[in-house]
Amino acid sequence: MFYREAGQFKTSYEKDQALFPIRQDKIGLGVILLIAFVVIPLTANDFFLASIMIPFLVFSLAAIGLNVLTGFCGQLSLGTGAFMGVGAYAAYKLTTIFPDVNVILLVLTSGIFSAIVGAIFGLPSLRIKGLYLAVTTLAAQFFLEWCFIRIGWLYNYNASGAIEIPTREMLGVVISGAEATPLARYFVVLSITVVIAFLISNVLRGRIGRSWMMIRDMDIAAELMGIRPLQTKLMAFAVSSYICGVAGAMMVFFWLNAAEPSSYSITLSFQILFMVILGGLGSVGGAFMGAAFIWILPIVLRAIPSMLGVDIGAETVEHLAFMVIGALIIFFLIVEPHGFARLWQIAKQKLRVWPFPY
Amino acid sequence: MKHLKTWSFAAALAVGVTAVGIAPQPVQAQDSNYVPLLTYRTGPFAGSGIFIANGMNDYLQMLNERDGGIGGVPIEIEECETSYNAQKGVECYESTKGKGALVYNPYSTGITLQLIPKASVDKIPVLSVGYGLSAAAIGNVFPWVFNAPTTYWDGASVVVKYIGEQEGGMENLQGKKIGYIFLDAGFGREPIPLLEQLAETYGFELLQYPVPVAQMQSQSSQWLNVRRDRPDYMVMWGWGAMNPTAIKEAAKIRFPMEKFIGVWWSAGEDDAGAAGQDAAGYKAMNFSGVGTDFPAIQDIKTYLVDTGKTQTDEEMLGTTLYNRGVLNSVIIAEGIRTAQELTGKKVINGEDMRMGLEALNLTEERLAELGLSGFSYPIQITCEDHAGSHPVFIQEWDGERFVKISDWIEPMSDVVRPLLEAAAADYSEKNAPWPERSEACAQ
Amino acid sequence: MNAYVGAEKLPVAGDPEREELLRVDNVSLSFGGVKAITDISFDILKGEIRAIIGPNGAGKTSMLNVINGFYHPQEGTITWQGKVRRKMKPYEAASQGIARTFQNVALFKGMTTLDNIMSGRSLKMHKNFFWQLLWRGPAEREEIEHRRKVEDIIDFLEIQAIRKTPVGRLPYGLQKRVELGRALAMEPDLLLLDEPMAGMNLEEKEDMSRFIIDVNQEFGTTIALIEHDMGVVMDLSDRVVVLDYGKKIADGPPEEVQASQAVIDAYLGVSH
Amino acid sequence: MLYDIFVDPFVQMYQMPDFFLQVLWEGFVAGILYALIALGFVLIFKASGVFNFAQGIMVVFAGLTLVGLHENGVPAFLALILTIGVMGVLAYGIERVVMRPLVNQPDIILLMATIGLTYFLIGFGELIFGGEPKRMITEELGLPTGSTAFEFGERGLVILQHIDIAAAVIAILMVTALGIFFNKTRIGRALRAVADDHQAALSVGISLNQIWAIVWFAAGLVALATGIMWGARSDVSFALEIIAFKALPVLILGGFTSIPGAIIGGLIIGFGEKIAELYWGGLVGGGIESWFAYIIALIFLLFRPQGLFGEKIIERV
Repeated sequence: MFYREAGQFKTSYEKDQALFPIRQDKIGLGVILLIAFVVIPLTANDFFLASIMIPFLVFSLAAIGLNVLTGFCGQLSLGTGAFMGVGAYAAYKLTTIFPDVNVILLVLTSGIFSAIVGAIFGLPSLRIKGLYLAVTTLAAQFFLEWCFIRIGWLYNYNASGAIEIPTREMLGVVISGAEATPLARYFVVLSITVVIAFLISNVLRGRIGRSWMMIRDMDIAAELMGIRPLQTKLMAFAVSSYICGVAGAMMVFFWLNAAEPSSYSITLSFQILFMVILGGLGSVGGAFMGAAFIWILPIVLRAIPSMLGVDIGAETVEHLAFMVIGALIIFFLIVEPHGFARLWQIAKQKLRVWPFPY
Repeated sequence: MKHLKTWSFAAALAVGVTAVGIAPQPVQAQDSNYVPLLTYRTGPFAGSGIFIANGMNDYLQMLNERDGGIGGVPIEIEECETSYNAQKGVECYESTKGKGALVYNPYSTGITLQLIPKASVDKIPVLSVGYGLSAAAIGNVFPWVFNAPTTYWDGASVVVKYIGEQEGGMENLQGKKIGYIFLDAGFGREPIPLLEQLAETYGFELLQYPVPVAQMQSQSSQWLNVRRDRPDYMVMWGWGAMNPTAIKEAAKIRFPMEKFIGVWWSAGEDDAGAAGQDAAGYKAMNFSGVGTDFPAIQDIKTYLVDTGKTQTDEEMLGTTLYNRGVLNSVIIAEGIRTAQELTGKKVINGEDMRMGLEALNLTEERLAELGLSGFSYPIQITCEDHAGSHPVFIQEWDGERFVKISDWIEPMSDVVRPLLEAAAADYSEKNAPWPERSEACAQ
Repeated sequence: MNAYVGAEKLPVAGDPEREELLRVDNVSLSFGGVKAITDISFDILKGEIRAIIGPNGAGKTSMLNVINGFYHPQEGTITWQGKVRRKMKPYEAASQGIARTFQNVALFKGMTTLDNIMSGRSLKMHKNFFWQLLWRGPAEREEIEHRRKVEDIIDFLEIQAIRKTPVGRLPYGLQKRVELGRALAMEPDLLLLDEPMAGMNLEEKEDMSRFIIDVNQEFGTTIALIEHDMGVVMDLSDRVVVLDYGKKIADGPPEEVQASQAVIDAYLGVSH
Repeated sequence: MLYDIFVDPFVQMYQMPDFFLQVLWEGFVAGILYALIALGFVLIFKASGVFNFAQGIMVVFAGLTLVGLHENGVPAFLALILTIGVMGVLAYGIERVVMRPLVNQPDIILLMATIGLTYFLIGFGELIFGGEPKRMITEELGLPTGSTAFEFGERGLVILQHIDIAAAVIAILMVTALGIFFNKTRIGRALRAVADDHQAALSVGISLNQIWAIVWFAAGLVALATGIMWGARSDVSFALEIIAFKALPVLILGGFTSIPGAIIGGLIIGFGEKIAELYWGGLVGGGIESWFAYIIALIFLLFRPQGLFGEKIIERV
């Protein structure tokens, strides 16, 4: 009843091409932003902010980044973790070299380095497709991980081999380092994620986004229509890696506070890939849903036994969580291979025609 | 199918909504002292982690069962599984710190590094018993971090000292080759600066064999290199699945086991046991007692193992790493007791705990009172020295069990201490602005 | 045979006044020893509808692939608007004004009809990445300007109703029509159609024939098409080239070709 | 520098031939084990087009089941038979619950499903048998444990572990058995038919479901053999899973569908990475084994995208 587009007529192409052409969707987005920027900061406790919302947003951004490459341009990558790592190490080096520059600016700049690295490892994509390409991105993953361990310069030759984030302020508020409150870090992460998500949505609906989807759907036809495959794919690699790099830098600067090379391991790559697949390939909104599912579900699963008062060991819970996540992944792939984004659309479709079944 | 889709989406939504609902509220338990234990009983490091987790758990639980806790207040123990994973470790930290956590034992150098800067902000001390950041020994720079009884650098100096003794004097180290095989992570790399320094001082050659975490279980290349380089001694800094593999590989290339010395984290019975008789002669450092001949361990058996209140098997009691976990909990318990004495409070908080740990003095008499006579070298922590650089001993695997073969060996504090201070200064400079110590010294 | 009413042909066949758009000279193509095309030469004049016919496996599609640079012939040259070329990247052909449709519809399945046709405008849109990021302003204006052109094509092809439908869900006939629209959006000088009517029913074929003729006459687009339906070919095309086993066996106006003994033999499968 | 790269390694090889032989042997053994994992991948990919990421975890799961059963008092050989049974049940279950409902989905979805399966098996295996590494029951299974040293010259020494020899022998037997199975048995021929053309196979009355269950079972057996061998070299734990990634470059080299390709690819990677690590790795700080295989695969792909044994692909429109 309340989700009807009847009576909303587009009188110009501008309106028809808006990100959210249906009025209810616009209102919905407004409500979500209101919750994110006002309600959550007012009500949530530190644990919720620091351990649920911040990682969720960081992962959402990374999932958007990978989605650009895999969901929109159709290039399967298993090197996301390493590209995030490049961002993190670059941002860390930048803060060492330019201690006085605003840390947010440095985090945003660090993405450029991972964009360059991403584009270099994207070069084979001209000749290699599908699963084969996935294996070459694994080369990036393992090689870069090795670099993070072996190149002492990257972590300022710390004896520990880890990067530790210094305390930095912006407008008198501490936003990075241990003293930064979860609330301050939350606002930074939220703002960066929302802005990048908005900007990339613009790209995705325009000429460049279309050229990526052309390559994804039918690369030969795209090429015969004047799309330069290498240029287009490399751009997707660069843009995707930029976003992942920023997410990786945020991960260490505003969430973990310190990172070892193993923080950016293949496990992270898989985690992000799951978010993208379960959320829905080729959907920015889906990236958020997938990130929420993959990050929050285990936390919930771990909390369930103690909530129910069942006394089982922490590791048993962990094992059960693994089983349940694995089973749910398979379940959702079977039920809807196009991810939560498609489920969301189906749900909206139902609302639209409600109370009639079709 | 259509219905299934709608339902599953509803389910997913419900999960999301519940997630928001379950965010735990900060609870300050009024009638107990809350000690979260960051453990790992799963993952590649579980082989070592389970022993530690059981040891830590059992001693505290035994105090609850036998004495009703510490100072009449029960200890609330909560395990949080980290799988040795830094992300999960931080999540565990965030989810437990609001409940009035007294102290954290991350059992991972990676997680320790993440908690160090948070400790002073959240006012909860970090206790890394014989691991973590060596430089944290400098109490004036790291008032919230404790790494008693000794640091990796102290340990590395003991190894070199011991090798020197074997060779009949430190001067005989000249021209010798010492191989260092280590887990290529923060943990394994910690001692390198000290080893390099000692190599320069004593004129031996240090050969490094890093083992990446992903390659822990296939070390044949590292050991082939060892075979080629023919070092006179091998020193190992390993953990989890790395240990048994390394010892097996060493046996495979016929490296003389009696010249292979591990850090105290490579001292597990399962580590050496994997190669059985072939590992006879393998040595490891240790600072906690081996065996069950301690009244406190017997109490654990009586109160917990025999009554089935623990996951610990009887065979696990008294093993090196299990006892290490016990020692860890002894330090926690004594820290709580000291804090109670200092503050006069029964239920303490993290700040009190910090004072308690800083004033910790585990004398020989006190150890005897605890039923742990000779279990550990007397441990004393001071405001300046949070590690204490206590001596360690060497134990040898005889094919079936570890046997203590040396006296307590003092580390080369004269070399180590200045390096620790330099490292602490370096840390605070790299992490500027690092807070100045503002906590008063309780002693 | 005579179902195609209204298909009025312009008398262009062999018209010396007409400018030559494309010339293929002695082109040969083989894959690992298997000859697909042997020594073929023909030309396409500006404004005509040129048909390429032949039995299955005659090398027709390979010929189109050679023309738009997807395959590189081992021998021979191609002259495009007076310039000789031998080897080029497929995307260069597009920028020179060659567009095509495919035998098995090669639409972008995940995209809507509108986006598919908009994709044909890719080469004509130039606003860079940073304008795209902002959207408001130049990028949006450019998008709308091209959207207008695309809407004209949508009107022309009478597919307004399926504008926002993902093409994967459309029936085959409509997909072919969208594919034609996509090629038209490129505003090509030469339009290559690979079996535009394969798998269509009579009514759909009539519609498609009408579109092809309209495109040719209204926009003056030169068309080269491959088609199996001889009726369609005879009615639509100005000139026909016939291939068999990779060789050219006839070339000329439909009636002439139809009468050629070689062509009849080829179609009846007389062994050579 | 140039000397270190181009001359010194070869001088070393010449001067210490015993050591070089030892390196080759280690490379050979590692290669055999990579090849075994790759073989499991190939079997499933050939028959169903599924890129089975769970092969690595199946190795661990099989080993864990075997050891876990033995720890609970089951005699070694009975445990072995029971484990084979468990792998059979697992294969049937995977076909029923995972593969059948996902038939005709894109590659990436199937890949993801097998990663989901990986998570499930990790949780399930650890839940039942515990998460700590276990010692492989090598002796109990009657596998050799000692080693033989060949000494020659003054300091010449090559040590061969009996278990490694056994691994090589078992691998060869396994490949031979699979070869016979594929070529001589009815099911094997049906399997090849399926690999060539699903539709055609269906139309001559071959049950795809049955075939899939069989290949998953065969892959499970290969996994069990791999698990025993690798477990005997270090121990049985989920950390082994990471090593399974090494099978991917092997597949790239050998082609996704070629059994001889998997073996040869495995050996190339095994030899290549050991030689590179020991003679060149030191120049960049060591540890290059972790990525060397992937870089070989990547360079190889650039020149021969279809693998060693694949046919050149002609793109069509």
